[in-house]
Amino acid sequence: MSVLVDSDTRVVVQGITGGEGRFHTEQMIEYGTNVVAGAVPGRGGQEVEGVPVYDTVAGATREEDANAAVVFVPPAFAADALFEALDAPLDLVVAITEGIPTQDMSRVYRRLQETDTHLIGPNCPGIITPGETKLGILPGNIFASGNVGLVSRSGTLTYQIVDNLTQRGIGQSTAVGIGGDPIIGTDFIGTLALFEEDPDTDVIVMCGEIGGEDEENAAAYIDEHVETPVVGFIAGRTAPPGKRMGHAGAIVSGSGTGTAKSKIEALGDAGVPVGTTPDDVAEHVETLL
Amino acid sequence: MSVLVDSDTRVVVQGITGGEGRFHTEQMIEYGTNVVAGAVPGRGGQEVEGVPVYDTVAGATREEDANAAVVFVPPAFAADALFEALDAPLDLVVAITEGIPTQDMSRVYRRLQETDTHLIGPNCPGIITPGETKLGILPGNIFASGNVGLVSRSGTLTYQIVDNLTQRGIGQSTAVGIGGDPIIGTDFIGTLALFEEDPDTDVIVMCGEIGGEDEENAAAYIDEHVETPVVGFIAGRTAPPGKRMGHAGAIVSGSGTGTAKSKIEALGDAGVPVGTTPDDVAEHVETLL
Amino acid sequence: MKLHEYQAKDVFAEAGIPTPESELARTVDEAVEIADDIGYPVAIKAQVHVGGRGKAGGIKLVDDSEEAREAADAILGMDLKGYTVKSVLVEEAVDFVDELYVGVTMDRGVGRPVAMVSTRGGVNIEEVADEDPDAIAREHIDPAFGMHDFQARKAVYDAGIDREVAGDVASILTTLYDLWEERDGADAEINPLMVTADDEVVAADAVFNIDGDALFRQPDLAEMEEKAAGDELEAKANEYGFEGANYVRLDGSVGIIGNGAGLVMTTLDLVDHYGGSPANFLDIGGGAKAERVANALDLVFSDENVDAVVFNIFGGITRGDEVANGINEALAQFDEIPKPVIVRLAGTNAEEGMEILNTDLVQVEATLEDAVQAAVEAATEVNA
Amino acid sequence: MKLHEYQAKDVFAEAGIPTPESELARTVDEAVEIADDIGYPVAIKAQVHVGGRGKAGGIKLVDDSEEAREAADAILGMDLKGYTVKSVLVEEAVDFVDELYVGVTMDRGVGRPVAMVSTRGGVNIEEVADEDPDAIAREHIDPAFGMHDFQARKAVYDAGIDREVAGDVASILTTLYDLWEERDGADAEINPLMVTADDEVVAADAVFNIDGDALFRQPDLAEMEEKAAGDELEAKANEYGFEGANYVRLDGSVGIIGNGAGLVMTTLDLVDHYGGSPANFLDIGGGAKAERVANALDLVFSDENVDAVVFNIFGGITRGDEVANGINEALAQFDEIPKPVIVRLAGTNAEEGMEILNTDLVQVEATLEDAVQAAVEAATEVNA
Repeated sequence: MSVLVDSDTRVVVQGITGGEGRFHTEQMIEYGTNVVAGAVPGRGGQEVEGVPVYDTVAGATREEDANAAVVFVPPAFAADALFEALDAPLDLVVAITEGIPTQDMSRVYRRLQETDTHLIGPNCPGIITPGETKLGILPGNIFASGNVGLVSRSGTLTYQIVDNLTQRGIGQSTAVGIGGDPIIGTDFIGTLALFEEDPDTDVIVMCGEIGGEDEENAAAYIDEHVETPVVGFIAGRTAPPGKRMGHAGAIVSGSGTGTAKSKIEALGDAGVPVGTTPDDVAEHVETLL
Repeated sequence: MSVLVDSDTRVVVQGITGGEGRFHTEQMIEYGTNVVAGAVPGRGGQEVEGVPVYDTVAGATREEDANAAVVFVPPAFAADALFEALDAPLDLVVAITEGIPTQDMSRVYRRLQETDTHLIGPNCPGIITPGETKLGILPGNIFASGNVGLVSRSGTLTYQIVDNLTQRGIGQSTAVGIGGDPIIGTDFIGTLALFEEDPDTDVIVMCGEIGGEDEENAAAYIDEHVETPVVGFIAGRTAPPGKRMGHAGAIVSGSGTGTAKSKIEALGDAGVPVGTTPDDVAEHVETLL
Repeated sequence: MKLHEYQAKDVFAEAGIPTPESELARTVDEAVEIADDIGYPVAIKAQVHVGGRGKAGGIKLVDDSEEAREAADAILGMDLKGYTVKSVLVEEAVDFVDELYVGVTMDRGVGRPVAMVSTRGGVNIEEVADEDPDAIAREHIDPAFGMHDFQARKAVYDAGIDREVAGDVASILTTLYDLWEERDGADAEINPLMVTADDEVVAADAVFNIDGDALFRQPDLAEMEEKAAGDELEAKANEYGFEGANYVRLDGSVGIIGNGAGLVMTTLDLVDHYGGSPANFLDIGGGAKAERVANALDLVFSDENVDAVVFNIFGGITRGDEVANGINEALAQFDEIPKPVIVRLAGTNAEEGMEILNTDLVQVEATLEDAVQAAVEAATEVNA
Repeated sequence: MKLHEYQAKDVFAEAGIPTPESELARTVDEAVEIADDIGYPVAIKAQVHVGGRGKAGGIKLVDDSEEAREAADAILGMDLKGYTVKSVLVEEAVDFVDELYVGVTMDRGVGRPVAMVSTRGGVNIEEVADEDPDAIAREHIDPAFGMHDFQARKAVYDAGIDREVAGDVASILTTLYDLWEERDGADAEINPLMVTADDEVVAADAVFNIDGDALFRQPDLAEMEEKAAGDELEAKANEYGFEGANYVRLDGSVGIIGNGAGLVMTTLDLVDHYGGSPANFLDIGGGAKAERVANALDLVFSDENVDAVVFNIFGGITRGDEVANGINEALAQFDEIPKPVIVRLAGTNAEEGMEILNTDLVQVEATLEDAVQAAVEAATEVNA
């Protein structure tokens, strides 16, 4: 089993005719993802990698029964594409796009609250159920099928940790990159809840970073609601206050909130061991399986 | 018993310092309504008819435990006053104001859907539970306590029919003027549902008029969900198509929808007798009690 | 409140919607001069607030100056469904291959705006809606967010608009919606939106009706309102502030004045019920003061079809004493009361009102039914 | 992206928020001339993007031309927390009786904007928020509707603003919110909002930070961006398109380049973990091509503190072959490689990348841990 996606997931790629959209559509199909349609205004009737393109997401869902979208639309048009996906409606929307204006995401998030759709991202690598399907840009070859659920705010750091797991022969049920932006769809708590419900996820790896209070909130949630063992990792232990590091959300504020220390302590208080290096995380997981 | 309001209802009057607000506050208090506060920006700390005025509705609910509002705010500021009342939050908001721009009401209605508040109006006479309380501008002296629930799109027509009932010795549980605007809060169906649940409402009078399809929809609802006997009345039998009569909603469109005939037939099909005159309505009710 | 075609086109064009070259003319000479300037063929179009102008002879296509003169001469001053044509729009004739429809209105059933697109432009869209509802793509708009760009595209592609012009039509629909929202539109329509052989789209007609309740914040549009549309009584009604829907003239003999639309409609229905025929609908509204009452009475007296007047007031906001004073005041101006007036007062301050009323001048009845019957009888007597 | 105080005040004033009379000066003479024109007392305020200017000596109140000259001379060219002051705002000194705070920002915790009002203006508002959170009235805004007027009033009355100025403060807050929304603000603040003895309110300071991701639709604000804030390396980073947060200089000796913020932060943490000290954070982002990689390497080489460089790429969007080509290109420019470079490639096209890499010029490691340890060792050797 897995969470959110499996081999039945029927994917429409928004922005399939762009460079990234085209490349990763090819990669997804190669991995086994069931990409049933593309959606690009004005490009209806074309084909990309053998996939039929529609002018609207509604057309793609109507004609091809798509139930999930991956969004590669450029930042200026991404919010509109997300509203379109939420309107379709779809069960799952994965927004890869980086650099969506924060106020646009605030409005998308507002609409999201009124739907039953899961939004992953934006500014995220996507979601993968190894051996079944991947929606996004994650490099499929590093993943292996197994029983560890992984949730991460970071993209490439996810790959790093997965790589450490796989190298030790530990496979993954589903890995979810929730994205590093200040406003995202499904967060740590939402993903933890899904893994907790999944009978085939035996250990959860939660990979956070400095900035905000999501990790602290997730720790409290774990303490109350999660039976499945969780192993944590927090990036940015050495980040100085006041300097934003890459992600718009990754900043230790002047008043001292959002530090790695606070997050690691919160996780510790919730009984979550926190690895000091990615491989240390994998080692912790190994002992729990 | 009654619906929505009774002697425990604690009322804040928005726009209490205006002419209408002041006059009807006096009238409401005289009737026995528990007017606990007024709300007018910049007038906090004043008193009107012995009622303390607050700058914000939030202040009035916090300090005086108000759970319902009556809104006499002029059209240009009415939508903002309604958003404020919905935000407070309150259980019931009665909007008397006439002439609120339709697009403003569309936005208020949008917000209303996300709340648990009942909005009565706008452009309505209000709501009364005879002998207990009235919120609005209805002339209290024509009402009598009893077991007939009344719901009406019209103001003065409501008074007329109530007068015919009272003259025949038939009292009312609660009378609700839902308002004649194109976009209103609680509609026929919402009010019928409340009366159906009320053990002390034995007969319902539903008073409609030309325009829109609310009466037809209500007829279908009655057919499916309402056990309590209903007597109907429809104003505008003689109205020619294409001429709007007073209420923004009261128009028989060129394509023939919204006619009195269609409404009377729909009610008839749902087993609802429709009176030809207000007194005929009262006579029908008399036979049902 | 309705804008004329030329006014709506000005507003649309300013917002970037393509419109044909055109200019307003109030005289035949002006019309010919403008037509000559634009170059033939041109359309000469009556500017009146009535539907179906074309069928009624209010639009003519002309090929030279002589035809232009004839057409302008025929249309200017003509009577179109009771309205005198005072101006014509002289407009470049568009050579089209397709006629589309785009519109925005409020769907009161769901309390939300709806944007509409159809390939069936150039005909009465209400008929299309009745006969073939699927021919119109409808997209409901969340009024909190406004129209998303994708919704314009969705409506356009769902309607089956040709790919070549889909982008332009979507962009016009977006502009139309934004205008509708910013300018407090009630209905905004382009019908037809013409498509030319080289895939250009042009708004060949334009409808823009504004929410009368929102004119306070649209002062420039309010100024465009053309009151006194032709009928002398309607002009008088406007002057007295019985705007549009509050005074509606009908063709019977019993003048009807009341407070509240539902009650006045019911009074009309009762006049009919008792064998009479209503001369008008006149709602003096809530909280009317004496002067307004007097004005109402003067307005109804001015209608030569009226043989008797019934006054039906049930006071909530409106107070019986104010009404009674108004009636007394209005009637005091006459040496002899021109037409019998039957009054029925109930509700707030009704008793005080009854006492104030001068029963030498009016007949007072206690119930609605009695009042209406008395008025019908009085009118019948006059006609007997 | 941060606006300077004078830029923010221009934007605020244009929207109707009252600001004191002021003008920007880039020389001492200009400053004195402006001060003379305005009339004394005036404030001379350094225009640099650092907090706590006042405490650091960047703001001086002066009473005559001589003092103005002294102050301008002292401030212009001074170093404020690493930034050189290039201009000063010369501003009418406001005679105030009260200092308030109003601000708008995004509350990422709830994904909604929040408007804030406090009577505790004129001090560091973050300290107020920590010590006495109830002293700040907060009103969350529904981004679909924008701020309702009642919310501005509610925030103002909840904060306990005096009745005499409550209306004006609410109206300023509304304007500030609308600006924040229309201009894609990240943070908008007026601190202090001064209240004068005759109940006028004036924005005595102004902060307006813009969402960098939204600059594409705010071209006039984007033009106000002052790049190359002083540090030569940051200037170079900007020039190479490693905007703001993608390059952060630190004070260690191990240069760090990677793709993805989390991975780069982790690399920093590992450098520290293995006893080294990071010289910088440099995220080349997703899908970087060869040129960008070469630029990154050049940038880190330019930092004289750097003794060794670790390159850590885990490809998703980024392809290992592109990175390898970039590294080869960058190193090909040197006769001798200035500083040891340790490379670790994984993920998309990592094998192709490994094959492309010129191992004469770089040291290749298979795991992150090995790469970081090698870099720490290399840096230590240089320093040994």
